[in-house]
Amino acid sequence: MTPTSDVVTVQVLLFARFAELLGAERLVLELPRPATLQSVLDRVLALPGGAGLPARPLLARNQTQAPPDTPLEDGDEVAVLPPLAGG
Amino acid sequence: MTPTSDVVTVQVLLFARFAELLGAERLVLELPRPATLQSVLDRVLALPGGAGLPARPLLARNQTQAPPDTPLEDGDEVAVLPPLAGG
Amino acid sequence: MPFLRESPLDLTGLIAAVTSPERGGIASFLGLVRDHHGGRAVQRLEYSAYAPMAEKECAAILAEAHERWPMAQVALEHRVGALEIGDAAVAVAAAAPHRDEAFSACRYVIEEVKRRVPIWKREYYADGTVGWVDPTAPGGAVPARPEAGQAS
Amino acid sequence: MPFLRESPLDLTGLIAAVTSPERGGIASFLGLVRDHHGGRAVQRLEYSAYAPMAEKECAAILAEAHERWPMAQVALEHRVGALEIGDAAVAVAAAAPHRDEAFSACRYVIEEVKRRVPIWKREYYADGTVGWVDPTAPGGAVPARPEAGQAS
Repeated sequence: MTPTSDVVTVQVLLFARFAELLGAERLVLELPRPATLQSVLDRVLALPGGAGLPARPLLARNQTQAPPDTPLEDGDEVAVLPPLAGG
Repeated sequence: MTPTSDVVTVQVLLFARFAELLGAERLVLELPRPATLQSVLDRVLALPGGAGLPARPLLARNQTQAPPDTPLEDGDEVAVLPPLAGG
Repeated sequence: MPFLRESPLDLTGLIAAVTSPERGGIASFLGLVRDHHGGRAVQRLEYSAYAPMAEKECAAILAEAHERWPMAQVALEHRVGALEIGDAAVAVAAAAPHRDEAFSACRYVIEEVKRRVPIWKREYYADGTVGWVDPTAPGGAVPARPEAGQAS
Repeated sequence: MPFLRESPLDLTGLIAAVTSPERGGIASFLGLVRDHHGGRAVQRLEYSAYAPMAEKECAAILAEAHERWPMAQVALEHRVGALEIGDAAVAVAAAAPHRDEAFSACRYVIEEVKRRVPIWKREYYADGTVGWVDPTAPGGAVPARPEAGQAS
Protein backbone atom coordinates (compact mmCIF):
# COMPACT_ATOMS: atom_id res chain seq x y z
CA MET A 1 0.00 0.00 0.00
CA THR A 2 1.49 3.32 -1.03
CA PRO A 3 1.03 6.76 0.53
CA THR A 4 -1.21 7.67 -2.38
CA SER A 5 -3.60 4.80 -1.75
CA ASP A 6 -7.16 6.03 -1.77
CA VAL A 7 -8.23 3.73 1.06
CA VAL A 8 -7.24 3.49 4.72
CA THR A 9 -7.20 0.15 6.46
CA VAL A 10 -8.10 0.21 10.16
CA GLN A 11 -8.56 -2.37 12.84
CA VAL A 12 -11.86 -2.04 14.71
CA LEU A 13 -12.25 -3.39 18.23
CA LEU A 14 -15.62 -4.24 19.74
CA PHE A 15 -16.27 -4.93 23.40
CA ALA A 16 -18.80 -6.36 25.80
CA ARG A 17 -22.39 -6.08 24.55
CA PHE A 18 -21.30 -4.64 21.21
CA ALA A 19 -19.06 -7.64 20.58
CA GLU A 20 -21.99 -9.92 21.38
CA LEU A 21 -24.38 -8.05 19.11
CA LEU A 22 -22.02 -8.19 16.15
CA GLY A 23 -20.60 -11.61 16.91
CA ALA A 24 -17.04 -10.32 16.62
CA GLU A 25 -14.44 -8.65 18.81
CA ARG A 26 -12.26 -7.45 15.96
CA LEU A 27 -12.84 -6.34 12.37
CA VAL A 28 -10.52 -5.05 9.69
CA LEU A 29 -12.17 -2.39 7.55
CA GLU A 30 -11.03 -0.65 4.39
CA LEU A 31 -12.50 2.81 4.11
CA PRO A 32 -12.32 5.34 1.27
CA ARG A 33 -10.36 8.50 2.06
CA PRO A 34 -11.02 10.79 3.79
CA ALA A 35 -12.08 8.42 6.58
CA THR A 36 -13.16 9.42 10.07
CA LEU A 37 -14.36 7.63 13.19
CA GLN A 38 -17.87 8.31 11.90
CA SER A 39 -17.05 6.37 8.72
CA VAL A 40 -16.17 3.37 10.87
CA LEU A 41 -19.30 3.76 12.95
CA ASP A 42 -21.52 3.97 9.84
CA ARG A 43 -20.05 0.70 8.57
CA VAL A 44 -20.40 -1.03 11.93
CA LEU A 45 -24.02 0.09 12.34
CA ALA A 46 -24.80 -1.38 8.90
CA LEU A 47 -23.41 -4.82 9.77
CA PRO A 48 -25.70 -7.65 10.88
CA GLY A 49 -26.48 -6.94 14.53
CA GLY A 50 -25.29 -3.37 14.18
CA ALA A 51 -28.82 -2.02 14.53
CA GLY A 52 -28.66 -2.91 18.22
CA LEU A 53 -25.94 -0.34 18.84
CA PRO A 54 -26.71 3.20 19.97
CA ALA A 55 -26.41 5.85 17.26
CA ARG A 56 -23.63 7.70 19.11
CA PRO A 57 -21.45 5.33 21.09
CA LEU A 58 -18.14 6.39 22.60
CA LEU A 59 -15.32 6.08 20.08
CA ALA A 60 -11.58 5.84 20.49
CA ARG A 61 -8.72 6.23 18.06
CA ASN A 62 -5.46 4.60 19.04
CA GLN A 63 -6.61 4.11 22.64
CA THR A 64 -7.80 7.66 23.20
CA GLN A 65 -11.42 8.81 23.17
CA ALA A 66 -12.06 11.06 20.19
CA PRO A 67 -15.03 12.77 18.49
CA PRO A 68 -16.70 11.24 15.42
CA ASP A 69 -15.12 13.70 12.98
CA THR A 70 -11.59 12.60 13.91
CA PRO A 71 -9.67 11.73 10.71
CA LEU A 72 -8.16 8.27 10.45
CA GLU A 73 -4.80 7.18 9.12
CA ASP A 74 -3.84 3.86 7.67
CA GLY A 75 -3.19 1.33 10.47
CA ASP A 76 -5.20 3.12 13.14
CA GLU A 77 -6.79 1.14 15.92
CA VAL A 78 -10.43 2.16 16.36
CA ALA A 79 -12.61 1.10 19.26
CA VAL A 80 -16.38 1.29 19.59
CA LEU A 81 -17.10 1.45 23.31
CA PRO A 82 -20.29 0.41 25.11
CA PRO A 83 -21.28 2.48 28.16
CA LEU A 84 -18.43 2.24 30.65
CA ALA A 85 -19.14 0.35 33.85
CA GLY A 86 -15.87 0.17 35.76
CA GLY A 87 -15.28 1.04 39.36
CA MET B 1 -23.59 16.11 103.94
CA THR B 2 -27.31 16.89 103.80
CA PRO B 3 -29.39 18.19 100.86
CA THR B 4 -29.44 21.55 102.56
CA SER B 5 -25.65 21.86 102.68
CA ASP B 6 -24.54 25.22 101.43
CA VAL B 7 -21.50 23.83 99.58
CA VAL B 8 -21.09 21.46 96.64
CA THR B 9 -18.12 19.14 96.45
CA VAL B 10 -16.85 18.38 92.97
CA GLN B 11 -13.98 16.44 91.53
CA VAL B 12 -11.91 18.42 89.02
CA LEU B 13 -9.86 16.68 86.37
CA LEU B 14 -6.91 18.32 84.66
CA PHE B 15 -5.19 17.03 81.55
CA ALA B 16 -2.08 17.36 79.44
CA ARG B 17 -0.49 20.82 79.66
CA PHE B 18 -2.98 21.98 82.29
CA ALA B 19 -2.06 19.06 84.56
CA GLU B 20 1.59 19.98 84.12
CA LEU B 21 1.03 23.65 84.87
CA LEU B 22 -0.88 22.91 88.06
CA GLY B 23 1.14 19.89 89.07
CA ALA B 24 -2.00 17.81 89.57
CA GLU B 25 -4.36 15.68 87.53
CA ARG B 26 -7.18 15.68 90.05
CA LEU B 27 -8.49 18.12 92.64
CA VAL B 28 -11.42 18.01 95.01
CA LEU B 29 -13.02 21.41 95.47
CA GLU B 30 -15.74 22.60 97.81
CA LEU B 31 -17.66 25.51 96.35
CA PRO B 32 -20.37 27.69 97.87
CA ARG B 33 -23.81 27.30 96.30
CA PRO B 34 -24.82 28.20 93.71
CA ALA B 35 -21.76 26.79 91.94
CA THR B 36 -21.15 26.71 88.21
CA LEU B 37 -18.36 25.55 85.93
CA GLN B 38 -17.14 29.15 86.03
CA SER B 39 -16.79 28.88 89.82
CA VAL B 40 -14.48 25.90 89.33
CA LEU B 41 -12.52 27.69 86.64
CA ASP B 42 -12.07 30.79 88.85
CA ARG B 43 -10.64 28.62 91.60
CA VAL B 44 -8.35 26.74 89.26
CA LEU B 45 -7.03 29.93 87.68
CA ALA B 46 -6.18 31.23 91.18
CA LEU B 47 -4.12 28.18 92.08
CA PRO B 48 -0.31 28.18 91.76
CA GLY B 49 0.39 27.64 88.06
CA GLY B 50 -3.18 28.54 87.14
CA ALA B 51 -2.11 31.81 85.55
CA GLY B 52 -0.70 29.76 82.65
CA LEU B 53 -4.16 28.58 81.65
CA PRO B 54 -6.23 30.42 79.04
CA ALA B 55 -9.08 32.51 80.44
CA ARG B 56 -11.74 30.45 78.66
CA PRO B 57 -10.72 26.84 78.31
CA LEU B 58 -13.16 24.13 77.25
CA LEU B 59 -15.09 22.79 80.23
CA ALA B 60 -16.99 19.58 80.76
CA ARG B 61 -19.49 18.50 83.38
CA ASN B 62 -19.91 14.77 83.87
CA GLN B 63 -18.06 13.99 80.64
CA THR B 64 -20.03 16.36 78.44
CA GLN B 65 -18.82 19.75 77.21
CA ALA B 66 -20.86 22.51 78.79
CA PRO B 67 -20.84 26.33 78.99
CA PRO B 68 -19.35 28.17 81.98
CA ASP B 69 -22.74 29.07 83.47
CA THR B 70 -23.71 25.41 83.85
CA PRO B 71 -24.85 24.80 87.47
CA LEU B 72 -23.07 22.09 89.43
CA GLU B 73 -24.45 19.49 91.79
CA ASP B 74 -22.70 17.78 94.61
CA GLY B 75 -20.53 14.93 93.32
CA ASP B 76 -20.17 16.25 89.77
CA GLU B 77 -17.08 15.45 87.74
CA VAL B 78 -15.68 18.61 86.16
CA ALA B 79 -12.94 18.65 83.54
CA VAL B 80 -10.83 21.58 82.37
CA LEU B 81 -9.72 20.70 78.84
CA PRO B 82 -6.67 22.00 76.98
CA PRO B 83 -7.06 22.53 73.23
CA LEU B 84 -7.99 19.16 71.72
CA ALA B 85 -5.39 17.53 69.49
CA GLY B 86 -6.74 14.11 68.55
CA GLY B 87 -6.95 12.61 65.09
CA MET C 1 2.81 -1.78 37.40
CA PRO C 2 -0.44 -2.66 35.67
CA PHE C 3 -3.60 -1.12 37.07
CA LEU C 4 -5.74 -4.02 35.88
CA ARG C 5 -5.41 -7.12 38.03
CA GLU C 6 -6.70 -10.65 37.53
CA SER C 7 -5.98 -11.58 41.14
CA PRO C 8 -7.49 -10.19 44.36
CA LEU C 9 -6.77 -6.53 45.10
CA ASP C 10 -4.60 -5.58 48.04
CA LEU C 11 -5.64 -2.31 49.70
CA THR C 12 -3.07 -2.75 52.46
CA GLY C 13 -0.35 -2.98 49.84
CA LEU C 14 -1.63 0.12 48.05
CA ILE C 15 -1.66 2.06 51.32
CA ALA C 16 1.89 0.97 52.07
CA ALA C 17 2.94 2.01 48.56
CA VAL C 18 1.75 5.61 48.98
CA THR C 19 2.76 6.11 52.59
CA SER C 20 5.83 8.12 53.58
CA PRO C 21 6.96 9.95 56.71
CA GLU C 22 5.74 13.27 55.28
CA ARG C 23 2.34 12.02 54.17
CA GLY C 24 0.35 11.50 57.35
CA GLY C 25 -3.18 11.39 55.92
CA ILE C 26 -4.31 8.42 53.86
CA ALA C 27 -7.78 8.29 52.33
CA SER C 28 -8.77 5.13 50.57
CA PHE C 29 -11.69 3.63 48.73
CA LEU C 30 -12.67 0.06 48.12
CA GLY C 31 -15.50 -0.93 45.78
CA LEU C 32 -16.86 -4.39 46.51
CA VAL C 33 -19.19 -6.56 44.43
CA ARG C 34 -22.68 -6.20 45.89
CA ASP C 35 -25.27 -8.94 46.05
CA HIS C 36 -27.96 -6.93 44.31
CA HIS C 37 -28.30 -4.31 41.59
CA GLY C 38 -31.38 -2.41 40.53
CA GLY C 39 -33.55 -4.65 42.66
CA ARG C 40 -32.18 -7.89 41.21
CA ALA C 41 -30.14 -10.47 43.10
CA VAL C 42 -26.63 -10.79 41.69
CA GLN C 43 -24.71 -14.03 42.08
CA ARG C 44 -21.41 -13.16 40.45
CA LEU C 45 -20.00 -10.98 37.70
CA GLU C 46 -17.28 -10.52 35.16
CA TYR C 47 -15.30 -7.41 34.39
CA SER C 48 -13.71 -7.06 30.97
CA ALA C 49 -11.59 -4.20 29.70
CA TYR C 50 -10.01 -2.62 26.67
CA ALA C 51 -6.77 -3.23 28.45
CA PRO C 52 -4.21 -0.98 26.71
CA MET C 53 -6.56 1.99 26.76
CA ALA C 54 -7.62 1.26 30.35
CA GLU C 55 -3.98 1.26 31.45
CA LYS C 56 -3.36 4.55 29.67
CA GLU C 57 -6.45 6.15 31.21
CA CYS C 58 -5.54 5.01 34.70
CA ALA C 59 -2.04 6.42 34.33
CA ALA C 60 -3.48 9.69 33.01
CA ILE C 61 -5.91 9.95 35.92
CA LEU C 62 -3.11 9.49 38.46
CA ALA C 63 -0.99 12.07 36.64
CA GLU C 64 -3.88 14.54 36.77
CA ALA C 65 -4.37 13.90 40.48
CA HIS C 66 -0.68 14.52 41.06
CA GLU C 67 -0.88 17.75 39.10
CA ARG C 68 -3.91 19.00 41.07
CA TRP C 69 -2.58 17.86 44.47
CA PRO C 70 1.21 17.87 44.08
CA MET C 71 1.81 16.69 47.63
CA ALA C 72 -0.47 13.67 47.19
CA GLN C 73 0.61 10.21 46.14
CA VAL C 74 -2.15 7.96 44.78
CA ALA C 75 -2.26 4.28 43.87
CA LEU C 76 -5.01 2.44 42.03
CA GLU C 77 -5.98 -1.10 41.07
CA HIS C 78 -8.99 -2.44 39.19
CA ARG C 79 -9.90 -6.09 39.06
CA VAL C 80 -10.83 -7.84 35.81
CA GLY C 81 -12.15 -11.35 35.19
CA ALA C 82 -14.61 -13.34 37.28
CA LEU C 83 -15.58 -11.90 40.68
CA GLU C 84 -17.71 -13.21 43.49
CA ILE C 85 -19.95 -11.22 45.86
CA GLY C 86 -17.79 -9.27 48.30
CA ASP C 87 -14.69 -9.29 46.12
CA ALA C 88 -12.94 -5.95 45.69
CA ALA C 89 -13.50 -4.55 42.19
CA VAL C 90 -11.52 -1.34 42.61
CA ALA C 91 -9.12 0.01 45.22
CA VAL C 92 -7.69 3.52 45.56
CA ALA C 93 -5.29 4.82 48.20
CA ALA C 94 -4.27 8.49 48.41
CA ALA C 95 -1.71 9.78 50.88
CA ALA C 96 -0.90 13.43 51.50
CA PRO C 97 0.49 15.65 54.25
CA HIS C 98 -3.06 16.76 55.08
CA ARG C 99 -6.33 14.90 54.96
CA ASP C 100 -8.09 17.40 52.75
CA GLU C 101 -5.75 16.66 49.86
CA ALA C 102 -5.88 12.94 50.57
CA PHE C 103 -9.69 12.82 50.44
CA SER C 104 -9.86 15.08 47.39
CA ALA C 105 -7.31 13.09 45.42
CA CYS C 106 -8.91 9.78 46.37
CA ARG C 107 -12.35 10.98 45.37
CA TYR C 108 -11.10 12.45 42.11
CA VAL C 109 -9.46 9.22 41.09
CA ILE C 110 -12.44 6.96 41.78
CA GLU C 111 -14.81 9.35 39.99
CA GLU C 112 -12.58 9.56 36.94
CA VAL C 113 -12.07 5.81 36.87
CA LYS C 114 -15.82 5.32 36.71
CA ARG C 115 -16.20 8.02 34.10
CA ARG C 116 -13.35 7.28 31.72
CA VAL C 117 -11.75 3.87 32.04
CA PRO C 118 -12.99 1.38 29.41
CA ILE C 119 -14.18 -1.46 31.62
CA TRP C 120 -17.44 -3.39 31.34
CA LYS C 121 -19.40 -5.43 33.82
CA ARG C 122 -21.50 -8.49 33.06
CA GLU C 123 -23.78 -9.51 35.90
CA TYR C 124 -25.10 -13.01 36.47
CA TYR C 125 -28.45 -12.86 38.26
CA ALA C 126 -30.02 -15.34 40.65
CA ASP C 127 -32.82 -16.00 38.14
CA GLY C 128 -30.32 -17.36 35.61
CA THR C 129 -30.26 -14.33 33.34
CA VAL C 130 -27.24 -12.21 32.57
CA GLY C 131 -26.84 -8.56 31.66
CA TRP C 132 -24.29 -5.95 30.72
CA VAL C 133 -24.46 -3.08 33.16
CA ASP C 134 -25.26 0.26 31.50
CA PRO C 135 -24.96 3.17 33.96
CA THR C 136 -26.29 5.52 31.25
CA ALA C 137 -29.57 3.64 30.74
CA PRO C 138 -32.69 5.52 31.82
CA GLY C 139 -34.51 3.88 34.66
CA GLY C 140 -31.60 1.82 35.88
CA ALA C 141 -28.52 0.08 34.75
CA VAL C 142 -29.89 -3.43 34.53
CA PRO C 143 -31.36 -4.75 31.26
CA ALA C 144 -35.13 -4.91 31.48
CA ARG C 145 -35.34 -8.18 29.60
CA PRO C 146 -33.47 -11.38 30.34
CA GLU C 147 -30.67 -12.08 27.90
CA ALA C 148 -30.20 -15.71 28.78
CA GLY C 149 -30.99 -16.90 25.24
CA GLN C 150 -28.89 -14.30 23.47
CA ALA C 151 -26.10 -15.47 21.19
CA SER C 152 -22.65 -14.37 22.20
CA MET D 1 -15.66 -2.10 71.99
CA PRO D 2 -13.45 0.72 73.18
CA PHE D 3 -12.55 3.35 70.60
CA LEU D 4 -9.29 4.16 72.37
CA ARG D 5 -6.57 1.59 71.81
CA GLU D 6 -3.19 1.13 73.39
CA SER D 7 -2.08 -1.33 70.72
CA PRO D 8 -1.58 -0.77 66.96
CA LEU D 9 -4.70 0.07 64.98
CA ASP D 10 -6.07 -2.37 62.44
CA LEU D 11 -7.68 -0.72 59.42
CA THR D 12 -8.22 -4.06 57.70
CA GLY D 13 -10.19 -5.25 60.73
CA LEU D 14 -12.26 -2.06 60.77
CA ILE D 15 -13.06 -2.45 57.08
CA ALA D 16 -14.10 -6.06 57.63
CA ALA D 17 -16.30 -4.97 60.55
CA VAL D 18 -18.34 -2.52 58.45
CA THR D 19 -18.54 -4.55 55.26
CA SER D 20 -21.69 -6.42 54.25
CA PRO D 21 -23.11 -7.73 50.97
CA GLU D 22 -25.31 -4.63 50.62
CA ARG D 23 -22.59 -2.08 51.38
CA GLY D 24 -20.35 -2.06 48.33
CA GLY D 25 -18.51 1.24 48.87
CA ILE D 26 -15.97 1.58 51.65
CA ALA D 27 -14.18 4.86 52.31
CA SER D 28 -11.52 4.87 54.95
CA PHE D 29 -9.05 7.21 56.57
CA LEU D 30 -5.81 6.56 58.33
CA GLY D 31 -3.91 9.26 60.18
CA LEU D 32 -0.24 8.41 60.67
CA VAL D 33 2.35 10.06 62.88
CA ARG D 34 4.40 12.39 60.68
CA ASP D 35 8.08 13.07 61.11
CA HIS D 36 7.68 16.84 61.25
CA HIS D 37 5.24 19.43 62.54
CA GLY D 38 5.30 23.16 62.04
CA GLY D 39 8.78 22.95 60.58
CA ARG D 40 10.22 20.94 63.48
CA ALA D 41 11.48 17.37 63.29
CA VAL D 42 9.38 15.04 65.42
CA GLN D 43 10.90 11.85 66.81
CA ARG D 44 7.95 10.32 68.63
CA LEU D 45 4.83 11.35 70.48
CA GLU D 46 2.35 10.44 73.16
CA TYR D 47 -1.42 10.67 73.02
CA SER D 48 -3.35 10.96 76.24
CA ALA D 49 -7.11 11.16 76.66
CA TYR D 50 -9.93 11.89 79.06
CA ALA D 51 -10.94 8.32 78.41
CA PRO D 52 -14.56 8.08 79.60
CA MET D 53 -15.52 11.29 77.85
CA ALA D 54 -13.57 10.32 74.73
CA GLU D 55 -15.43 7.02 74.53
CA LYS D 56 -18.76 8.80 74.90
CA GLU D 57 -17.89 11.37 72.23
CA CYS D 58 -16.75 8.70 69.78
CA ALA D 59 -19.98 6.77 70.30
CA ALA D 60 -21.99 9.97 69.84
CA ILE D 61 -20.15 10.81 66.61
CA LEU D 62 -20.86 7.37 65.15
CA ALA D 63 -24.51 7.65 66.18
CA GLU D 64 -24.75 11.03 64.43
CA ALA D 65 -23.17 9.60 61.29
CA HIS D 66 -25.66 6.75 61.34
CA GLU D 67 -28.50 9.22 61.71
CA ARG D 68 -27.29 11.37 58.81
CA TRP D 69 -26.43 8.43 56.55
CA PRO D 70 -28.71 5.62 57.71
CA MET D 71 -27.35 3.14 55.17
CA ALA D 72 -23.76 3.72 56.28
CA GLN D 73 -21.91 1.68 58.86
CA VAL D 74 -18.83 3.34 60.36
CA ALA D 75 -16.07 2.08 62.64
CA LEU D 76 -13.43 4.13 64.43
CA GLU D 77 -10.32 3.61 66.52
CA HIS D 78 -7.90 6.12 68.09
CA ARG D 79 -4.55 5.16 69.49
CA VAL D 80 -3.36 6.40 72.89
CA GLY D 81 0.02 6.03 74.58
CA ALA D 82 3.46 6.18 72.98
CA LEU D 83 3.63 6.25 69.17
CA GLU D 84 6.51 6.15 66.73
CA ILE D 85 6.76 7.92 63.35
CA GLY D 86 4.51 6.14 60.86
CA ASP D 87 2.25 4.57 63.48
CA ALA D 88 -1.47 4.94 62.88
CA ALA D 89 -3.00 7.45 65.32
CA VAL D 90 -6.57 7.23 64.04
CA ALA D 91 -8.45 4.93 61.69
CA VAL D 92 -11.96 5.30 60.28
CA ALA D 93 -13.80 2.95 57.92
CA ALA D 94 -17.24 3.79 56.47
CA ALA D 95 -19.19 1.36 54.33
CA ALA D 96 -22.39 2.20 52.46
CA PRO D 97 -24.34 1.02 49.43
CA HIS D 98 -22.98 3.98 47.47
CA ARG D 99 -19.65 5.74 47.62
CA ASP D 100 -21.08 9.18 48.19
CA GLU D 101 -22.49 8.16 51.57
CA ALA D 102 -19.33 6.25 52.41
CA PHE D 103 -17.05 9.23 51.74
CA SER D 104 -19.39 11.67 53.49
CA ALA D 105 -19.74 9.53 56.60
CA CYS D 106 -15.99 8.86 56.77
CA ARG D 107 -15.17 12.52 56.42
CA TYR D 108 -17.77 13.56 58.97
CA VAL D 109 -16.40 11.16 61.56
CA ILE D 110 -12.75 12.17 61.21
CA GLU D 111 -13.62 15.88 61.32
CA GLU D 112 -15.75 15.47 64.42
CA VAL D 113 -13.11 13.33 66.12
CA LYS D 114 -10.60 16.10 65.66
CA ARG D 115 -13.05 18.74 66.78
CA ARG D 116 -14.66 17.10 69.83
CA VAL D 117 -12.85 14.12 71.28
CA PRO D 118 -10.72 14.99 74.35
CA ILE D 119 -7.34 13.70 73.28
CA TRP D 120 -3.99 15.47 73.61
CA LYS D 121 -0.72 15.05 71.81
CA ARG D 122 2.73 15.56 73.28
CA GLU D 123 5.47 15.73 70.67
CA TYR D 124 9.11 14.90 71.31
CA TYR D 125 11.32 16.88 68.93
CA ALA D 126 14.68 15.98 67.48
CA ASP D 127 16.30 18.89 69.37
CA GLY D 128 15.37 17.31 72.69
CA THR D 129 12.45 19.57 73.50
CA VAL D 130 8.86 18.53 73.98
CA GLY D 131 5.57 20.30 73.41
CA TRP D 132 1.84 19.89 73.75
CA VAL D 133 0.23 20.39 70.37
CA ASP D 134 -2.29 23.24 70.29
CA PRO D 135 -4.20 23.38 67.01
CA THR D 136 -5.88 26.61 68.16
CA ALA D 137 -2.62 28.50 68.67
CA PRO D 138 -2.04 31.41 66.29
CA GLY D 139 0.91 30.90 64.01
CA GLY D 140 1.08 27.16 64.39
CA ALA D 141 0.42 24.39 66.78
CA VAL D 142 3.92 23.89 68.07
CA PRO D 143 5.09 25.77 71.18
CA ALA D 144 7.48 28.54 70.27
CA ARG D 145 9.75 27.93 73.23
CA PRO D 146 11.31 24.66 74.24
CA GLU D 147 9.73 23.10 77.28
CA ALA D 148 12.50 20.68 78.06
CA GLY D 149 13.17 22.17 81.44
CA GLN D 150 9.55 22.51 82.45
CA ALA D 151 8.36 20.72 85.54
CA SER D 152 5.72 18.12 85.02
